This record gives sequence, C-alpha cells and structure tokens, in this order.
Amino acid sequence: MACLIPASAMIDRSTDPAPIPPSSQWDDLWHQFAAHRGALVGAILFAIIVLTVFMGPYFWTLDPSYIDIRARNAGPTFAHPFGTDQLGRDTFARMMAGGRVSLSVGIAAMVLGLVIGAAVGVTAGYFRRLDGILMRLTDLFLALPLLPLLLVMVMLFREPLSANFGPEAGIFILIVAAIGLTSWMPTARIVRGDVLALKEREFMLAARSIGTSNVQMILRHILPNVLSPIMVSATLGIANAIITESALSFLGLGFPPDFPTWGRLLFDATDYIQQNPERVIWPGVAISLTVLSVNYLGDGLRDALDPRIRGR
Amino acid sequence: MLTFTSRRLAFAIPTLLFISFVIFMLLELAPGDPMSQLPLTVPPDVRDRMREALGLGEPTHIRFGKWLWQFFVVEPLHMIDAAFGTGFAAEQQRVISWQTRSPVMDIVLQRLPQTLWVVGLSYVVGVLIALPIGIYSAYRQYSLFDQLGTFISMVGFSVPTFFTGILLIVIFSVKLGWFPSIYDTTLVVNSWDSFVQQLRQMVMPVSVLALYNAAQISRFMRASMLDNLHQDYVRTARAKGLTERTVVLVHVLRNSMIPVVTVIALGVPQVFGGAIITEQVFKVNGLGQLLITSIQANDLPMVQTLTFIFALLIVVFNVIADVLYGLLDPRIRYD
Amino acid sequence: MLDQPIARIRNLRVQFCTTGGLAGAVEDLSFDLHAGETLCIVGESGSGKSVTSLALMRLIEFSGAEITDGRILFDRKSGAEVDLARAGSDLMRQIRGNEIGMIFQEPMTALNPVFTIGRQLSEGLRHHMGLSRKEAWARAIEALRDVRLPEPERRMVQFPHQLSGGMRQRVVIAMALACAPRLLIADEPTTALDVTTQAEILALMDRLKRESGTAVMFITHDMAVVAQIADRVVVMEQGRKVEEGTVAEIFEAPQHPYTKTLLAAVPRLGDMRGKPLPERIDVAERSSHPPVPVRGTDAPLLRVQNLTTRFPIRGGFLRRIVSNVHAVEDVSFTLMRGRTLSLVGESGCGKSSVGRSILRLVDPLSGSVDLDGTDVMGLDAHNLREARRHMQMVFQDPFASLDPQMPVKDQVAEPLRNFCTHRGDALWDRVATLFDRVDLPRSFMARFPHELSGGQRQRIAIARALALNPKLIVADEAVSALDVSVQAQVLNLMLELQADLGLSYLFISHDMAVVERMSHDVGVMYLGRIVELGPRDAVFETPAHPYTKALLSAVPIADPRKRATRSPTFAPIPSPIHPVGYRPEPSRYDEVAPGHFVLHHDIPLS
Amino acid sequence: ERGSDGHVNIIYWQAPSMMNPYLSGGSKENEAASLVIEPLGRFDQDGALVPFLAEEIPTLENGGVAEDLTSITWTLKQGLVWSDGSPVTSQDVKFTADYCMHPEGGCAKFAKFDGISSIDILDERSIKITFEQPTPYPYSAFIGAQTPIIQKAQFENCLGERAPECTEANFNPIGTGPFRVTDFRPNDVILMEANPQYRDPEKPAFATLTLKGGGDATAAGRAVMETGEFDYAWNLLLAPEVLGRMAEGGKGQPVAAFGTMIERIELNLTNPDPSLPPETRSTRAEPHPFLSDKSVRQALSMAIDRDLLVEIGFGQAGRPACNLVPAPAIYASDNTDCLVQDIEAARALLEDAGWTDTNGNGIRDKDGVELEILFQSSTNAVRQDFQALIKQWWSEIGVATELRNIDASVFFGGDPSSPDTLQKFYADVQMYVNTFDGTDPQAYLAMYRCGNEPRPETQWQGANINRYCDPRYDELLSELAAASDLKERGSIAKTLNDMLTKDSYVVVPLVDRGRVSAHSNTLGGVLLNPWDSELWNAADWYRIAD
Ligand SMILES: Nc1ncnc2c1ncn2[C@@H]1O[C@H](COP(=O)(O)OP(=O)(O)OP(=O)(O)O)[C@@H](O)[C@H]1O
Ligand SMILES: Nc1ncnc2c1ncn2[C@@H]1O[C@H](COP(=O)(O)OP(=O)(O)OP(=O)(O)O)[C@@H](O)[C@H]1O
Ligand SMILES: [Mg+2]
Ligand SMILES: [Mg+2]
Ligand code: NI
Repeated sequence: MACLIPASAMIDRSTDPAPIPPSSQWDDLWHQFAAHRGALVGAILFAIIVLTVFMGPYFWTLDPSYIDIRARNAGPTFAHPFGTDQLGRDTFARMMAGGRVSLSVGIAAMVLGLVIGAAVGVTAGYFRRLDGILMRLTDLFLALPLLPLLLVMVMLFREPLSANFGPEAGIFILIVAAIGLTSWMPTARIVRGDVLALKEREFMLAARSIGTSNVQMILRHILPNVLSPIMVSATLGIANAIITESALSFLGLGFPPDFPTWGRLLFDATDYIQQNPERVIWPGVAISLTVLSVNYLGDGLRDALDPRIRGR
Repeated sequence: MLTFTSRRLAFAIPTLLFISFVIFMLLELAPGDPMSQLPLTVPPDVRDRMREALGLGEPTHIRFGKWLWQFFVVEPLHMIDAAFGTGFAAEQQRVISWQTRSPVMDIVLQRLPQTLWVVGLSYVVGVLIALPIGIYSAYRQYSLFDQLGTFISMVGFSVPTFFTGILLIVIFSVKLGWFPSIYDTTLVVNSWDSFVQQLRQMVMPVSVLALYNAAQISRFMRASMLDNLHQDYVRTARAKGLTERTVVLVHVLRNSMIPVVTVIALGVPQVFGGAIITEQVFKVNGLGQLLITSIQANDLPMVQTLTFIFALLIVVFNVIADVLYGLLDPRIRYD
Repeated sequence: MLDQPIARIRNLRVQFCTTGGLAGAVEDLSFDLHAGETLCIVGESGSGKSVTSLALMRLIEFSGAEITDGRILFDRKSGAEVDLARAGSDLMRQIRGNEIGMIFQEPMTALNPVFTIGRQLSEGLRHHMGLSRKEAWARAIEALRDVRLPEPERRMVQFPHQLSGGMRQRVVIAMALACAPRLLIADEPTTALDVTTQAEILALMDRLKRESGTAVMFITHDMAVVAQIADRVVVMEQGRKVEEGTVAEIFEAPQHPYTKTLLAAVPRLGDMRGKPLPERIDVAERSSHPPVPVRGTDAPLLRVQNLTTRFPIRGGFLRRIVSNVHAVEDVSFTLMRGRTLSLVGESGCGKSSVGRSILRLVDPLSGSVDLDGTDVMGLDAHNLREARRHMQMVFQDPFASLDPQMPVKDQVAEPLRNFCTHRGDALWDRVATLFDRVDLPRSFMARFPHELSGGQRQRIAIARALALNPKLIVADEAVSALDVSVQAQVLNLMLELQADLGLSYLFISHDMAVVERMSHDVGVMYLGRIVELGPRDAVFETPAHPYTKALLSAVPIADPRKRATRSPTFAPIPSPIHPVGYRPEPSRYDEVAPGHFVLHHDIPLS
Repeated sequence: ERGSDGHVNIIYWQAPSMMNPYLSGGSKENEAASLVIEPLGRFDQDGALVPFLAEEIPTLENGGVAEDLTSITWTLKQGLVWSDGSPVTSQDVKFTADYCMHPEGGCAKFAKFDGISSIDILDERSIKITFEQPTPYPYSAFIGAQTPIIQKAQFENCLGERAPECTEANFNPIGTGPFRVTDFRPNDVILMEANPQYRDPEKPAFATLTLKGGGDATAAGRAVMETGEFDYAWNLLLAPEVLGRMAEGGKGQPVAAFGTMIERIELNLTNPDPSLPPETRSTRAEPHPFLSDKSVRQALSMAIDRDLLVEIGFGQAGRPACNLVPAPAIYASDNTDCLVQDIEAARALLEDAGWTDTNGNGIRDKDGVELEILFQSSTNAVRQDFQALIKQWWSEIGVATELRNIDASVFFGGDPSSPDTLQKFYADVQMYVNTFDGTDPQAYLAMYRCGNEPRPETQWQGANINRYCDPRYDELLSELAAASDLKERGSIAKTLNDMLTKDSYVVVPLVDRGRVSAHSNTLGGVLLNPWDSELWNAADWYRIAD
C-alpha cells in the first residue's frame, strides 16, 4: 500500500466512478490494530478483566460485603477461591466489586483529566494570547496542595451531589472530578508543546487559506495530530487514577468504607502482608495487569490511528 | 538568553503572588481546625482561647498580609542576619508554625537534608537507571529487552509505593535483617561506619522511589530516542564511518536528551516536595512528612509556606527547563 | 578516464522487508564507476536511485532493507579489491567516509542540529586519519575553504541552522570530501537549491573531480544538470537500469522509450523564444493534442499597490521590536483575468511573502490589494474568510501542506464544508469531479497523503485550491519539488485549467525554464523589491536589470554541448534585516519598453 | 546506677511537635514532656495519686485540704533542683499557674486551673491554692502529665502573647525529670540524656534516650517486636491477629492496661436530614424521626455482639463495655445486660413498637419512616471493620445502614463551617472514643448537660453530642458537684451513667479500650499507666541483661 505508485498509475485515467465507501476506514483501522501483536494481547486481556469484573457477579453470587466471621483470614479454599479478609468477606467477590469501581473511576477520571488537559493544552498552544495565562494556571494547579483541595471539594459538594444523584453516584462524581481536576496538568503541558510545533507546520496555514475557522481547525487538524501524546497520557492516567482513588478512600475522602476498590483492598491488605500474602497479591496483580493491558492497547491504537505507520 | 530568563523571572512574581493568595484562600476554606488533634476532653472554651492566641480571630486579609510581610521581608532579613550577624530582623515576628510554635523556616531547613538525601538521590538513581534502559529499548525496539523494559516500567508505575515499601521492609528488615526499617535522621556521617550505616538505611527508600522514577523517565527517553533514530543526520553520521556507539551515544543521544532533560528538570520540584508515602513508610521524616503532618494538624502557616516554596520551585524550574531547552538546542533562540 | 574501474556493481538486488514479505527496490543492476569520471543516475522519483547509493555504502540495512543478490566490487586505496556486499561491519566503517564519501539528498536535515559545523567535520577526520583535535580542526577549515565557503573559521563554530541552505550543502560536500575519498556519491545535492547556488555547487564538484581524480556518482532527476556535468548516464526505471551511455548518446540518440519521455518533459530555457503566450509541454505520449497557447484577457483582476511586509525581530527585556526583516518592500503590480504573472528570484527574496501577504496569511504593513473590487486589506476577520473563496493558494511543499492524518478526500472537501456550498451526496460528487479534473483516479480518494507520490499530492493541493472555483490561485513553487515528468504533467494541468476556467495565476518559482513556459508576465524580485517587471518575452529576451541578467545566465541548460564555463562567485546576498528606524526609499521604475519596467535607483548587487 | 545501661530507643508513631504541654493539647506532647518536666503528683498504674515533686499528697486527713474544701496546700520535696542546678521553689509553681492562666496565652490546660481564685506562696516550698467555691475533688492543677511545673527563670519572658516566641524554651524546657533534651527536632525526633541533677542519684539507668516519631502503628510495632530496632512503641492500635503475629517475632511483647477509654456509638436525638434548614438541622428543634424512640435505640444496642467486636478489633487490649464510666471501681456501674447479643429480642422489640416491614423492602418502617441510618466515624481500619460488622447486624434486625468515614482531622476538627464534624453530627449515629482525665468523672458526665449541646448559636461548640436533655440528669449533676463523700459521689455517678446507657440507650458503649504498647524483651521496669503518661516511670526503666 505504502509503496510508491508507479508513474503509469498517474497517467492512466481511471474512470471508475466508485463511490467512496466510508466504512472501509474502520475495517482498515481494525485490520491495522489486529496486526499489532501487543495491542491484540492487551485488548484481549483488558476485555477479560472487564468481563470478569462486570459479568462475574452473575456467576459468583456471593455478596462482597457479607461477613462470615467464622471464615476469617482464610487462605484460598474451594468456598473462597481467593481467600477471605479479616471479617470473613469473600476476596473474589470483593475483587470483582472493587474492579467495577476502580475501572469505572480509572477510566472516567482519566477521560476527564484528558479532556481538560487536552482542552487547556490546545487552547494555550493555539491561541497565543491565552498561552501565558493558561500556563500560569497550570503552574497554579501543580502547586496547589492536593489534600486541602480535596477536603474543600468534599466539603462543598458532597451533600448537593448526594442529594441529586444518590450517595454512591454522588461520591463517584466527586472522586472522578477530584482526580480529573488534579491530574490534567502534565497532559496540558505536553499537548501545548506539540500544538506549538504543529502550528508552524504548513498545512495549518494551508487550512487557514481555504477559510477554515478556528474551531474547525482545532477539531479537524490539531486534535487528530496530537493524539499520540494524548494516548500516552491516557495510559498513565488510568494507573494514576486507580492509585489516587485508593489514597482518597484511605483518607476517608472516597467511597463509603464498606465499598471495596482495588486500591483500598491493596492498602488494607498491606497490614496482613505476612499472614495472608495472597490478599496483597490479587489487587496488586489486577492493577498491574490493567495498566499493562491499557498500555499495550494504547500503543496499538496509536499505531492504528497513525496513517503513516499503517500498512507497514 | 539572559534577558529571556530575567524577563520570565520578573513575570513570575505576580504569578507567585497570585498563587500564594489562591493557596491561602484554599487553606482558609478547607475544613478542619488546628485544634483537631486535641483530645475531646479539652473543653470548647479552652479551644477558643487557643485559637485566639494563634491569631485566628483576625480577618483573613490581615492574616494574608501578615504572612506576605513575614515571608517576603522578615524571613529574608533574618537570613541576612544569620549570615552576617546583622540585626535587621531583630524584633520582627517570623512565620511561626502553629503546631510547634517555632519559625517555620527553621524546621524546613532541618528537614531538607534527609529529603535531599533520600528523595534527591533516588531521583538521581532513577534517572541514571532510566536513561540506559530507555536508550537500549529504543535502539532495539520490540526486542525482548524492550518488551521486558516496558513490562517492568509499567509494573513499577502501577504498583503503589506503599506496597513496594512494605514488601521490602518485610523481606529485608524483618526476614533477613539486612537493613533498618526506620530511618535515623540524627545520624551524623563522620566515619566509615556511620557512612555504611547511612547507606544501609537509605537502600530501601531510595530503591523504591528510584524504581518509580525510572519507570516514568525511561518511557520518555525511549520515545525521544525513537523519534531521533530515524532522522537523516544519523545516516550522515554513519556515512562518516563512525562506530555505532558514537552514532547512538553521541549523535542521537544528544538530540534525544533535549526533551528529556526538560522533563527531568520539571520533576525536580517534586524532589523538594518530598515523597509523602515513601517518607511515611520508612519514617524518613522529610519535607513530605512535614507537609502531611501539618495538613493533618491544620497548621496553616506551615502548609502555606511549604506549598508556596513548592510553587516557587515549580515556577523557577519551569524557567530553568525553558532555559535548558535553549541551551541544549541551538536552534531555539529566545530573543 | 582510466581503464581500471574503481567500483563494479554486478547484478545488484536490494529488497525491503515489509509485512507483505520481501519487496524489491533494485533489481539486477550492473554498472561500472571509473576514476575521474562523473556518472549520472537519472530516473523518476522512486526508481531506486537512493537505494542504490545507500547499498553502495551498505547503509541500506539501517532502513530495513537487504542486499539479497549481486556484488559490489570496490577497489580500495591499498589496491585490494573487496566485495562491499559482503564486507563485515568493521571493514565498512573503515571504508565509509574514508574511501567512499556521500552527499545526501536533504541538506536541511543531513546535519546534526546540535553540534557545531566544526565538530561534525572534524569527527570523521579524527576517526579515519587518527588526527589530533587541533590537526583535525585545521584540516576541517581547509576542507571548508576547498568548497569555497566564505569565512570558514567563523563557520566552524556555528550551528547548522545558522547557515543558509546553500552553505549547508557545501558543508555536507566538504564533509564527504574531507578524507579525499576515491568515490563520491552525491544524491540530488542541488535539488533544494536555487539556480545561482546550484550553479556554484556544480562548478565546485566539477573542479574537485578534475583536481583529485575522484569518481563521482551523481544522482538527480534534473536533466539540465545532467547535461551540464555528466560523462556517462545510467537511466533507471522501477529499480532497473533501462539505458546506459555517454551524455551525448543519451541526449542525442535516446534508445529506450522511457528515456525519450524523460527528455521530452524537460522544459528548456529558450524553448519559448518567439512565442509570447504560454503553451503546454509536448510530452511524447500526448503528441496527438497540438499545444494551444493560452490567451487570457486584459481585464485586471488583482491590483497590488505599494505592498510592504516586514517581520519584526523582537528582543530585549520587554520583547520590544528591535529590527525588521524587510521581506516585501513597496511592491506593485497588476494581474489580468485569465493570465499568469510569475515572480522569480533567489531564495529568500520575498516571493512567498508577496503571495501570502496578498491572501492575508501574513499581515502586510502597508499597501493595498484589490481583488476584483474587494479591498482585501480592509476586511475584518469574518469577511476575510468569505473573501478566501475567491483566492486560493497552492503551497511550496505538497507534503507539508497536507494534513498527514486526514484522508485526501476530506482535505479536498474541506473548503466546501467550510463554506457549506455542498452537502451530502452533492459534496462527494463535487469532490469526485475535482479528482477527475486533476486527473487522479477516484480510487485514491480514501488514501492518506503519504500514500501518494509527490506529483499526486500536488494535484490534491490543486484540487483543493480549485474546489471553490476561485478567481485567483497563488501557486508558490508548486512544481519545484517534483521530478521532470511529473512536473510536466502538473504544469500542463495548470495550463489546461487556465484555458478552461479562465483562472489567474500568481506563479512563484525560481526555475527560469518553467517560468518561461508558464507566464504571460514576469516580475523579478530581489531583496523584497520587484527589480524588473514586464511581459515574459521582453524580460527574458531583453533583460534590462543586471540582476535579471545574472539570474538568467546561471540557469543550467539541458544540452551537453552548451556547458557553462563560468566560475562560481560565492558572494553573499546583502541582508534584508534593518533596524527599526530604517526608512527605505520608495521604488521608482523606468519604463524601458511599453509595459516593461526596471527599478530606477541602485540597490546593492553582488 | 545512673547511665550504666546505655541507650534506649522509643518510637511514637505520632511525633511530638514540642515539649511544652501548655501550648499543645496533644497527648504525644504531654508524654514526651513528662520525661523532662514533672508535676507535683501523678496517678500510678492503678489510678492512685502518688507524690512526685510534692512531699506528699494533701488530703483532708493530713490537713492539706481545708475543711471547707476551698483550698489545698502543697509542699515541695526538700532539695529539689532544676537540671541547670538552680533550686525549685514555690515561685516556680505559682509561675506555672500564672503562665497558663494568662488570658492571652491560649493555654491548652486552662481548664485544669478552672475555679482557682488565687495562689499564694506560703514559703520557699509551700503554696496554697484557693478555689472560688468548695471543691470536693481538688486534684486538678499540677497533677499528671498535663500540668507539670515549668521553671520561672526560663519562661518569665514568655507570658501571654509572647508564648510562641520562646522556641528554645518550648523545645528544651529545663525540668526536674530523669532526662533533659539535647536535640529537639519538631515532629521528627528528640534526643535526650540523663539529667545529672535528677533527685535520685541512681537513676535513670539509661544515659541517653531517643524518641523517634513518624510512620504508623504497624511499623512501630514491627520495629519493637519483629526487628528489635526499638525498645518501646506507644499506642499500637492494631488488629489482634496482626499484633499477635508481631509478637511471634520474639523480640518484644505487647502490654495492655485499661483506663476509662470507651469506644461508643452515640445516637442522634435530633434530625440530621439534609433537607432541613441549617438553623434547625441536627438541633433540638427537630427531634429525630425514629431514634427518639427508645425501643429503636435499645434494639440497635441489643443487635451488637460486643465480644466479637473485641475479638476482631482489640483482642486482649479491649473488653466489652456497657458503661460510659468503666473505672475506677467506685464509679463503675454494674450494668452488664448489654453483653449478650440478642437479635431475636431486638426484632421483637421493634415489632412491638410498631416497626414492621410494610413495603417488603427488607427495611422496617412505621408511618412512612424507614429505619435507614447514616453511620459515620473517623477513618481508622478498626473502626471501619466495626462499621461493617454493625451494619450487618443491624441489617439482620431490618435496619439499613449507610456508612461514611471522615478524615480524623476534619471529624475531630470542630470547624463550624465543615458539615463533617463530630459536633455537627449530620448523621444518625456516630462512633468514636472518649475518655476523661484522671480518675474523677464529674466533668465527663457533665458533658451531657441540657443546653451543652452544639448548635448554630454556639458556633456548634459544646460537648453534649447526642443532644440529650433530661432535667433530672441536670439535677443529679449539681448534686454530684456538691458531694464530697467518695461513696456518695460514686453512687450519683453510677446513676448518671445508667441514665445515659441502660435507661435511655442514647449512648451505646461498645468496647472498653485499653492502651496497648509494646516493649522489647530487654527493657525492664515498664509499668503501663492508663491514667497518666506512659513514660511516667521512665526513671525506673533499665536494660535486662540477657
Ligand atoms: N524505508 C523503506 N521502506 C520500504 N520501502 C522503501 C523504503 N525506502 C525506499 N523504499 C522504496 O524503494 C523504492 C526506491 O526508493 P528510492 O528512495 O531509491 O527512490 P529514488 O529514486 O531515490 O526517488 P527520489 O527521486 O524520490 O529520491 C521506492 O519504491 C520506495 O518506495
Ligand atoms: N514568519 C516569518 N518571520 C520572520 N521572517 C520571515 C518569515 N517568513 C519569511 N521571513 C523572511 O522573509 C524573507 C523572505 O522570505 P520568503 O519566504 O518570502 O522568501 P522566498 O522568496 O519565498 O524564498 P524561497 O525561494 O526560499 O521560498 C526571508 O528573509 C525570510 O527569512
Ligand atoms: Mg532519492
Ligand atoms: Mg518561498
Ligand atoms: Ni504497501
């Protein structure tokens, strides 16, 4: 495909009035994606994790918060394949419940952080006038102490959010917002740098010369071209969000205490690292696997989306 | 270059004032109270008296103004006094921590050594590990080494330090007894033995943090190397008959370092901010621990000053990163 | 010419490892290289010229290719003959840069941006000759002097970006020649340069070859250059050699049909003598159409008056403007409907800036631009966008001016979408028509820019410019990046469109032969001013300004019998940068003939 | 012999921030300071008063306390000297009181000096404290780790507003205790050496001492019991199996002692509904929709298995509790009927009171009010386990629970603008621990006085957290304040305790928490004291040779 077209192809006037098949692009994308071995492995792994976590509870019906005090601190058994915790709750069920929360928070917070970061980065890079002020804003956010910021957010918004969305959804929104609002800065910096370089490219001038407005310019030309750094930020963003969520829960700023998440399971288990090492291993492995699969997925997507690499 | 730097620094001053104001208001808004650590047996009226004594009764803007004056005038004067034995700041009150009732800056200076030793060294070690890994991963892209490097750095990034730290302690302190689990900040290195002891107590925190830092930086290094390895000038260098070593480690590396050096420079403020969790796990009691205990105790002057110093470093290192960029890349000219 | 060849290439085959298996880039290629001889390899883009040269250096492995067959027998300095196709990497390192030197296609990127010229030059010397730092430095200065780089001592401590393109190319040549190689490979060393610089470099290489007896393998697609310097010529097409012979044989009695097409597509300066109007190039296959001159009208479309554009250079603590680049200085001209006005001149003389200023892609300092009754300078942002319907631009670099992430059909559709002129199926119909119009198969619509050849990309750019039926197209070096056969196609296309649609072109180029063929009127620019303006035949046949004369004499002629014997001048162009208070004189012209203007006052000339 | 046992290492996972207990109310500061500065008398491990700087404890019998209970006279030991060599005089004692009672000093121990009308120096060694009114229990000022004597000469210039400027004095007070500070690093570490002027020439056995701060309880326990790096670790609030596992490390052992710390659930008698306006939310103006029903409160208490809570949360460091005042014996009620969990009876109780599940959602309701409880507590691993367990038990009797945990610095912060404080009580029930100083519960029980509840008019200050209000309770409180006979005081206190617990169930005690600390096997002389500083007898500590 990418090989050079012989000169004859340019002369032969093909009169095939083939209408443009718009769907072939997606086929092509998939074809490209599937060719990337790492991406495929990552995608399958991620799919397995997501499926287990979301569909698992239909097959493993134990309630993650059911306390079976006689089975405390049990190692893996037939009844509890992943063992139990200090109150006798089933770790497997808790892992799945925790995974649902962690994955949702991770992805939602990452998306939020990415959207803010990309928006700030693109705006700063594209509109010179706003550059100074937006970058100083980024500095400000980098400098803000996280904990007091979160405390203020929780204080101001927990009740209104719980009232409007119910306690769990309310907290979910709050946590996602908190993590998203405090993690967009590196993305913004990187994107801004790329946009600045992009702006100097001639096709931007060309696009302007055909009357493309600023908004169209950003949507059509800037965003697709800064996708690659955004992908990297996305990968790191998920890991960061999952870990930050655990820190928040630990500080009492996160989900209610009976609400398991991977980060929290890991944190709670560290005290038992000697008695029940498997309790640390499960969440640790789950987080690492998720991040790893997302990383490979991101690599593959980036390659698939970059037309220059396609067909290699 | 010089004018660029000084211009950037001059513009940093209003920025910093604004940042300090925002931080102040944020802390002001945050719930919690410096009296939260008192036992419940202390009656409310006593708590109120204590608050008054801390100056909490005064309006916010006056307290902010006071802080500004103390931080920007009294503290520097005091430093001059300490250095030259003069007496400019004699009667002026310095920024006083609510928790310890002592000058904030003294405590900060006291905490600096261990933070620099542990966090700073781990950053250096992290960078030193990350660079070769990043270089080699890129040079042999998709090789086994590269895959392994990716794997390890992703795991390093995704496993929280509170976990790796405790794991190391359980293995090396509890089971093997090789390293102490508690960092001794009072250790004075003045002999071979104390030096060895210092090394022993630094091994674990430094390696935990270094792994985390290395994971991130090696990713940047790899990406940057990949960008440069296929540039035309690399072919020119090869056409001169240079060895692969020279081509990669001189020509490519120098170009790849440009973005990475700025990334590294931008990470330095974090070193001074301390690594809160790792410091906690290994009881290093550096600046990170200071910040977190002050936040927990709602010691506003301390938190305000620490975060402001942190903001200052961020702004300064932003400028440094830009200047470095200009120094390393001759194509960039600021004026 | 010595009898013993320095290198003998036998049945060379180079293949790329792609996902689809091995793909051949060079097949069964054989030729010899003799000392003191210049062998030119010609052929269209993608025919395997660069791959061959990289194979000789064994650098091809680093691009993911492999020499799968054949031998490259090289006669070393010591007299021993080695087969480079099988040599070990240590041996290759001794040979590279030492016995075989190479000049690369892109002078802009071939140098490492972060090292000084001196460092990059002396590196190879120290490596191969075992010289000390000091000695190598001295030798490097010597080498720079050999390539006639002015002020070599100062250049040594400069960085590549501080040098102009021509200077950089000279540095690359000096680097290749530093160790006095027996064989010099030059891969399109002058393609990116303007004519004057090109002439200098060709003269330089010629002299070096004569003085040191080096064998030169010169790769180019420019037949005029070939005619000027080659002793022998190898013609390649799709990885194979189709013809080989001395220059005279090739130019006078080409055998292979491909060679014939190639030669027919070359515009020659002087071809248009006696024809006042532009005409199609008569490419062999299309000879059934007789060339029709394009007439145009006398109704003015674009009137530019006293256009001045300066780029501020800021500095100091408050970023105040300390000086200005006077890119365009008091330029006035009128372009008629359906006609072409060409702007020619050296690199950096302000041609592109004129084009961009007219379209307000950069904001001019003063002057007026009147496009068909609209005062372009007075438009606000909204009306300017509207006005862009009527004026379009084709950019200098077809690759750079297309978004790499967007399928080309969307890029052609973009102007239509911007102005909501077509929707849904009508939009795609219009895009398809545009593809037909520029002679591109519709099956290319879903491709991305990198999947097209340079010529095809340029057509996309033209299709995009045509989409809104503009009245004016500014074609900024629209063909200079293309090889001759493609260039001829694009030029013909443009002429065809002009004849059919009555377009007006502001044609910007430094290639005098192309300009001669394309334009009704010509403006010669120098240091931001138009020094001579008039009908094309008048300017070309009776040049009045000394700069125009110098420019015309530097043009290489695609005829081996008319070789230039001029020795290069190497004088730097005066700087267009002036401090803030500087007030240049207004341009005043003498009318030497009706419609033929020449700048009156003296400007410093090299 | 003094200094013969070398060095001792102590770890406090919360680091002391200064050495002046008057400026900081935290127990970590009190305890660190207790190594250096001493009071006139202390409580021993059994809660009995023992003289320290005083010659003896003044009582009615020995004439130290006036017959009319309005004054008390203390006499210093003979020949006491400060660590700088100057003599300790009654001037210093009086100065200490002046220092803390200065209106602008913001003294954290002000309450200890409450009710003192004057302090008179009788001679070099004796001093008389006069109270504003008859005070049956006069052992408040200068008793225990909270109110040690400081040196007048050192703190003379630190009165009132100037208190915070005396950094050197606050970090390195001159004292009479067994040790003196050589290096103080706030919130990090304190280095000390034996006080050369200590009154007992044989003591302390250790020449130097390090008090390290920071980390967490797990790490502190590990350092003493598993790695043996430290000799003593304070306040190891850890799950029993974790503690047990550490003890297996063989380097040290945990020790426990019980005081008056009661982990309890407080029930909100007022309505915390978020839809109420802030002026009336969680105030007496709005009674709670179902917790004002005694049978609901009782059922909630009955559903809890306190033994299991102890087993899971505290092990040997806790015991099930039904009383708010568990000790000393004369004040402890014999109320034990809550000790047995009885889910069935709890269900029946609710059923009888009309709380039935009418809509079949598994939650009992009455008149459209569902038994849904918001249960908040501070963030702490053990408390979260308790919350989970209690939630499950309550669900078994048809009560739904939503859990919430709040960062301790906010929960206990008392910031009137935060919705999450203990005092605001914007929840139905909350769990925390409270205790009282010394051995007399009067002030503690007085917290539940009517009118003492936090509310908007008082900026949400006040100690009557569950908004209990019973005129009879208030009457009994005044009786207690007037009673001087110990027996009589005891019986009144028991009645008050029962009114809050078994009679009304507004306070649901869960666990009587002991203090747990750990010391290494080679550290001798440790007597864990729940009534005073844990380091109260550090002078007697010694190294056990192995
Ligand atoms: N890295 C590569 N991977 C795959 N194919 C390649 C690569 N480099 C070149 N080719 C292919 O090899 C063939 C010959 O390319 P080459 O660069 O030698 O052309 P050329 O004659 O030098 O053209 P130009 O005049 O544009 O420089 C082309 O078909 C090209 O597509
Ligand atoms: N954006 C800009 N900022 C500053 N200087 C500029 C800018 N664009 C062009 N110049 C300067 O203006 C002068 C004219 O540039 P211009 O691009 O118009 O030359 P040109 O004749 O098109 O040359 P070429 O043949 O190389 O394209 C040059 O000296 C150039 O360096
Ligand atoms: Mg080529
Ligand atoms: Mg140009
Ligand atoms: Ni292909």
